[in-house]
Amino acid sequence: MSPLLWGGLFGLLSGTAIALAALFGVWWERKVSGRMQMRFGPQQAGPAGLLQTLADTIKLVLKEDVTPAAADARIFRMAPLLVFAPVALSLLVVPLVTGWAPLDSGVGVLLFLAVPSVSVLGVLLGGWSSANTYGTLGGLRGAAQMVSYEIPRTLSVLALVVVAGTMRPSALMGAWRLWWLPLFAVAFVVYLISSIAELNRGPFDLPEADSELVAGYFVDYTGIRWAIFMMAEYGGMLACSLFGAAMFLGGTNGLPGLLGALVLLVKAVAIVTVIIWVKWSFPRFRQDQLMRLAWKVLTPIALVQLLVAGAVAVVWLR
Amino acid sequence: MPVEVESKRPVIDELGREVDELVVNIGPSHPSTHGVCRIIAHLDGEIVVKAEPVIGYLHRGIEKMAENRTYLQVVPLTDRLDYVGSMYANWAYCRAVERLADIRVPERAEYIRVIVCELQRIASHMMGVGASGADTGAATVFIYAFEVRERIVELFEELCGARLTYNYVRPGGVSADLPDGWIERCREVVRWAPDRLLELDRLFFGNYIAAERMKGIGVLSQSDAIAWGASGPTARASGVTFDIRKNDPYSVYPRIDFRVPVGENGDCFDRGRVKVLEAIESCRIVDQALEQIQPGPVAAEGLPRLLRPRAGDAYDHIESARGSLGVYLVSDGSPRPFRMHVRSPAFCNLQLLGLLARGHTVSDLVVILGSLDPVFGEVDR
Amino acid sequence: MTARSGESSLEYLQRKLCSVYPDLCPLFSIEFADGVLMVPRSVLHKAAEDLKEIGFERFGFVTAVDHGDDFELVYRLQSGTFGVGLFLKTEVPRCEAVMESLTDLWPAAGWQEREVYDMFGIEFRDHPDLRRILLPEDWVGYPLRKDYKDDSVIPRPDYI
Amino acid sequence: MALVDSLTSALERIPGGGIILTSMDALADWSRGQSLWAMPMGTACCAMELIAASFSKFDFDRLGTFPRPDPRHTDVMIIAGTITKKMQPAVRRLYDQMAEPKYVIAMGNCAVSGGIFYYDTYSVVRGADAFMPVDVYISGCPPRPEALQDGVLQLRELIRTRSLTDAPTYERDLTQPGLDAARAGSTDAETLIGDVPERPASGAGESL
Repeated sequence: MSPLLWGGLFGLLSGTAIALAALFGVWWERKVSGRMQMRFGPQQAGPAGLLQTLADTIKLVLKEDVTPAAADARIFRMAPLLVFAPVALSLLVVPLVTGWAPLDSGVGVLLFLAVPSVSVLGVLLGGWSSANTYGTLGGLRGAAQMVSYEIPRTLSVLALVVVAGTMRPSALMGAWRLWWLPLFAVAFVVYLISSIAELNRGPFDLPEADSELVAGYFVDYTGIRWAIFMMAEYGGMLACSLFGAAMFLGGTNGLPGLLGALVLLVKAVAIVTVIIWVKWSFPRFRQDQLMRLAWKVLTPIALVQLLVAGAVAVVWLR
Repeated sequence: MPVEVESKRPVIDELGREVDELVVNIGPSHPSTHGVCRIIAHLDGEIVVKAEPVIGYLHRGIEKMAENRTYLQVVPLTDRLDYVGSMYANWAYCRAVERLADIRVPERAEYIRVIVCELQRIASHMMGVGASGADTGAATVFIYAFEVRERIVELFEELCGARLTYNYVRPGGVSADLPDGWIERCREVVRWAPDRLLELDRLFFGNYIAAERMKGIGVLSQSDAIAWGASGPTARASGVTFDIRKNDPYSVYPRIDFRVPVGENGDCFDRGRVKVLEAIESCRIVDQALEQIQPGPVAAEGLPRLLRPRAGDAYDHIESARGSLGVYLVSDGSPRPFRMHVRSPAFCNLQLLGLLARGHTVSDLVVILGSLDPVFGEVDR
Repeated sequence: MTARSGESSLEYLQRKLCSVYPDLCPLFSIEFADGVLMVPRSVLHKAAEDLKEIGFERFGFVTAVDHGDDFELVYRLQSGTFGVGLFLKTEVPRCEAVMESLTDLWPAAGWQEREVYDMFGIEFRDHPDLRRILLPEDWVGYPLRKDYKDDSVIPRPDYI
Repeated sequence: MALVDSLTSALERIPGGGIILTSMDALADWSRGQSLWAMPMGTACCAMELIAASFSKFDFDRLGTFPRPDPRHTDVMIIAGTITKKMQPAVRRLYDQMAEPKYVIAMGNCAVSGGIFYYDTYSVVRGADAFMPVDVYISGCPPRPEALQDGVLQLRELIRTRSLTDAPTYERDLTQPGLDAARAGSTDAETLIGDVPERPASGAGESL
């Protein structure tokens, strides 16, 4: 088959996965946050409100597509895709079954860490092209934040790579041992925090800060375009949870086929739940505190973790 | 939000460089303006160079309307002033009328007024603290705070049938006596509430991020607080020990033992914290008042349907959840007030926004506004 | 000077005021259990300054009452030292509705005077920022004046 | 939504297309009705009940309604409170910023007719329908949160009775039903729906 066909197939697969993730993720978030707030969450659309997100999606697709008169129309329309595409691409390298990932490249880990950075452009351009002060501020905040948190995130995963000695995701997952849990506990926390920040979710949701910037960089997006932003967020959440579960928590634990995939999925949902839990418990950081956390706290911690991992790799494993 | 990028004019910063100032229009309908306030914020990057509040989006002309209503008919209008704490405006207005018409209020009515107003203080502060929580991004805090508020609102509903606009305190007393078993239910709520309030205190003020967000933000010095006419929790957080309940005691407050929490730093953290502590103190007050209340009439006897106070003017103030709320009434001997003026604490406190927000980031701006706890029904009247 | 036993804080205030500022003494009266100091327009600023001096550190509010030919300006000052409030009143003729601003003494007066300007059209001299505050900038007329006419107002039917 | 417009008219013409159209219609109505995101236009007292409606005791989220402060993302504007002459342009502007299809709930007497601020006042707009179309009126001062939720259910009913082909996707004409109609509780439903619904679209306050 031609590479183009493969690409199309993978794109479809990834897009469907993200759509499903968003459908489930939004419902799960509304249910979990509801329970945290002594509420029920969606109840009326479908059993236990399961179809709520479906209704939301259909409605968003059928809504009017507004491009503000002052906006830079072409960039404005392109920005959601620029956020969505990298997320969809990054999902491909996550190993879903023992020994197999849709795109099991030798530099898969690097790809996973590097490709989502392109989203920064989408956030920045989306905010800027709206010709809206809130959007502009949100886009700038988002760019600064996402670039900063790349570093601790990469460093924390790098510690794994040093010990495992491979960058192939499936091999890295296969190399997981139980003693990695205590060894990489700190790295996992750093990974989780910086992933939340990468996703612009609470308590790092400054770019979209509801109470300050109303909706931040997507303040002027309507209907389907806004839905794409949301899907990218939930797709990103799925990607980073799956990846975190696969790399740090043992992934499929070597179980074969679907059973392993199920184990992985349960772990990923657990991480998603933690992310939701964090979002609905904590207040939001301020810009300077956010930067301080990234550069003065997380990065040094991740470096120390890398050092420890290096020492273990050199002293113990050799 | 009506958002527009207004023309940017060149501004010279401290180092002599020419920078662009970004003018951000916040409001009048914005999630954290707590109603309909508009703030024109001039930003240098994220830093607020100048914040100018624009008010009046809820100016309904209540003072003018009062001039064409009888004294009793004004009471429902006062409900709509401070709609987070309607009982206060009711009471302040009634005290002014009582002073003007020389009405003696029975003791039981005074106790009931103290009870409902202290309950109202808890409810109102929960709104204020919860909204501060929502401003910093902690939506769950708001919902936990509202749980306490809902319990109190239920008590009020039992008392006067309304959840928000009570029209309960009337000149000469209150509109109805306490229903059967209300005292027990109320006692149950005020004994349950302190634990919830402490939990809320831990959840929000004990949170590292929240503390970092609020400490040292929007510091109001003690002298500024006095000079700018701040009152209520806003002034007390700056260390001003002024509370009308203590300094100019009214009603049955002298018979009740309570403390007035005072802050030290005058920042957003203290302003929020003082509210929680005050709410806990209010639970104590209600508990004591419920012990002391005796059976008796709840409205002054022999009051005419149509009050015609003698000509003159009177002012009376009470300590509302936002500060000293006063009503100034001028009578010309007719059954309608000649002039009514409301000294609104939220109006005076909001004036501080420009002063406090200068030099902080735009994220802090909404936190500062939230900590001042304005209610625009009262600000704009 | 301290309060004598059996003396109310208002009486103490009167005694103190008379001893420190004898010229203000005859203008002081007690109405509805509140101290009232009725001064001519020209000396109001000075009187306010004096009152601030002897302990009226808080500015309560300022409002006006429309009495036809002239407006009565009512200032409310609050004192922590005496534990009382005090009305400071003056009359301003309608034809020349100008008053000196008290913003130099109390910044708190800023918005309040703007409100009086907005509602009554009384101008405050030396006010740093005298604009309409509650009504839109382009509003015509001063609604709390008794002779204010607005076609959009529906008068309430008289039931009593 | 030019695509939907041309698609639906094309479907109507081909034989059997009506079935597809009807089920599409039902699906669209269902999704719109189930996911009415609210733009909280809380101007005054009613805003408190609007907040209470989405919190734990009443939980608006059960109906799929949750408040989002951004007009671009929302479907129904809930006008909760008095609208003053100074506020009126802002309300209208926010309404204009919302994407079609959009609906308006006038919550509380002030937004219905001016309510307690009908007489004597110089600065209050007597009802939101003076300057924008209103779909559902809820009486009360303030209405209880349950009444607001019932208003959303009434709006669902309104959406259900409207066909996809008839649904205007352009700016609706500004209709002023007049004060008498507003006070009687009727809506400008005739002009909106095309056919009269079985039950009145308003009267949400009746559940009180």
